[in-house]
Amino acid sequence: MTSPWVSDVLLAAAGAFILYAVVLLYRVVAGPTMQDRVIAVNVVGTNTVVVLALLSVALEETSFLDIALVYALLNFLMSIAISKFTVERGGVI
Amino acid sequence: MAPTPVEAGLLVVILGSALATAVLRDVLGSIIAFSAYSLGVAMLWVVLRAPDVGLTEAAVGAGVMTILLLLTIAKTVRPSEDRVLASFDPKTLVLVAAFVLALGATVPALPAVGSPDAPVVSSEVSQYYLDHAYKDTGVENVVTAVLAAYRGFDTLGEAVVVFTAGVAVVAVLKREVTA
Amino acid sequence: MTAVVDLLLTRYNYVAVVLLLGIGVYMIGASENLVKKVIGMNVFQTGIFLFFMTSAFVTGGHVPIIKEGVERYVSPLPHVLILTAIVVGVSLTAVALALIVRIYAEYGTLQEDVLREIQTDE
Amino acid sequence: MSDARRSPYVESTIIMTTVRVIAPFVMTYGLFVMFHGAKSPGGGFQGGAIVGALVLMLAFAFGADPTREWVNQRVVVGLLVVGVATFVGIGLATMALRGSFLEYAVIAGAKSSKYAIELIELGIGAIVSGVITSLFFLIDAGFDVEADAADAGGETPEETPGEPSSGEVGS
Repeated sequence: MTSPWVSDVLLAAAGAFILYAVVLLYRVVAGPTMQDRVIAVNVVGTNTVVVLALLSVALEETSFLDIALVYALLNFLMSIAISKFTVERGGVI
Repeated sequence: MAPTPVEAGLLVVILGSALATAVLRDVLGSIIAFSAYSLGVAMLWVVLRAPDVGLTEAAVGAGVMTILLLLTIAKTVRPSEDRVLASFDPKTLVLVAAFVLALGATVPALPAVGSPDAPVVSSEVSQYYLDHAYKDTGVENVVTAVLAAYRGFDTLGEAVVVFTAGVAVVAVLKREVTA
Repeated sequence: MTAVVDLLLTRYNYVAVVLLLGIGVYMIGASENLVKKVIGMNVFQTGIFLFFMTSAFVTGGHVPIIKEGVERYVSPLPHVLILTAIVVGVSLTAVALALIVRIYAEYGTLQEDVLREIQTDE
Repeated sequence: MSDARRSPYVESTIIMTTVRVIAPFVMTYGLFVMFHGAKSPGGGFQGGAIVGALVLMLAFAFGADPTREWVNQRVVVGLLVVGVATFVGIGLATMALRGSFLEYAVIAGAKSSKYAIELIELGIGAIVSGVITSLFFLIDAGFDVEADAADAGGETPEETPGEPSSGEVGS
């Protein structure tokens, strides 16, 4: 059982990470090269895993961890796909 | 009920990345912004207590969708990268503004977010599923129970739709026999 | 003015739905590239998903997995509908992308205006 | 990004090793999600999408063509057939037991409906993963006008997207 105090702190941490994601969106829009954008999105993805884990504890729903696990396993796929595409465009995959 | 900071932040992430998707001129940039959008949406599903939908969005958004889009632009060309942002289309914008205003006019009529008196939440149907699912099917996850048992026939039809999509792609990309 | 603030404070998700639908429509209408139109279609779709999921949400509700000692759950029915809709959406996108690949193979372009010119020439 | 800096792409050892390590876990997790639809979030759609993403991941690391040879087209079509057959089979079986379509309660045995539901979820998982895999391979094979012209008048082409299209990896 998470005490309300701990839960509030965790929610605040989740909020801070989401704020960080908002800041990263600037890099997604501005980012001079595609690589900047890819890395920004990859950071948002890692952020997502953390936020989901924090929410899982704060809201006391262990089932949310399953989703965090999916992102942890699959998130790199997206970034690598786009990175490969920028290395040799058209010739990926 | 005012939005919690987490909800408000997530909505900002989602709307911001959706806007980024729209304004980036390069298709690849648009796809990257779309994957950020998908990440935000998955977090929002979790906040709205829908882990099943979040799981689907996670698997689909992180892997399948981005790669299908990338494959398509790998097969086709991309516009040159002379400008970062897409040109503005004032005519469409006027149309969209009218559309948004028309839809926005309906928003005050909707129930407040999270209100227990909202029609969907307080409806008999929802309550019936929640009360009877475990007794009827022995499955704790009500979403699964509704999906496979109460609305099993719908799900069969839905599987048919997915299958049809596969057939349609075969039909579109098939080499035709012209002889 | 207070009405707008009140709307943002109580129906924030629905406001986001309307904006997302607007962005989706704008992308479908204004983008020159067909792939971007498909992405716009997906944004539009997600807006509708958000509408359904918000309608299912109730403050203090728990995940619809039956547990001892939990009184209030969110409504499971919209979750089911959207779950299937997401998968159907992926299939739909795949068909659209296949059509795009085919169009490119036939006409050599994905720009809407060029395609229109080619079609009037024929 | 400029064309001058483009060099022939070689398979990355890092990606191949990572995928080789991660793939079994993703597969296990996908099956876990499919089997555990009853107690935790999950089910056929989610598990199927994860397994489908696994195939995409493999195609990424090792190139699409080797993966296409490895994941046999017959296996994918077989998955689809097995999935649909499971679903319809259970529905018809309940009808044969004088229930209505998909009325699990008529199946004898404790918790029969739970197991029937999980079996159906597996069927859905097979359909979804099969469709996602085949969509990927089909779009990847693309549509080649020249090859189409060359094939014209030839024998009926096999409906496998097996032909390598231009611009594949390995050049």
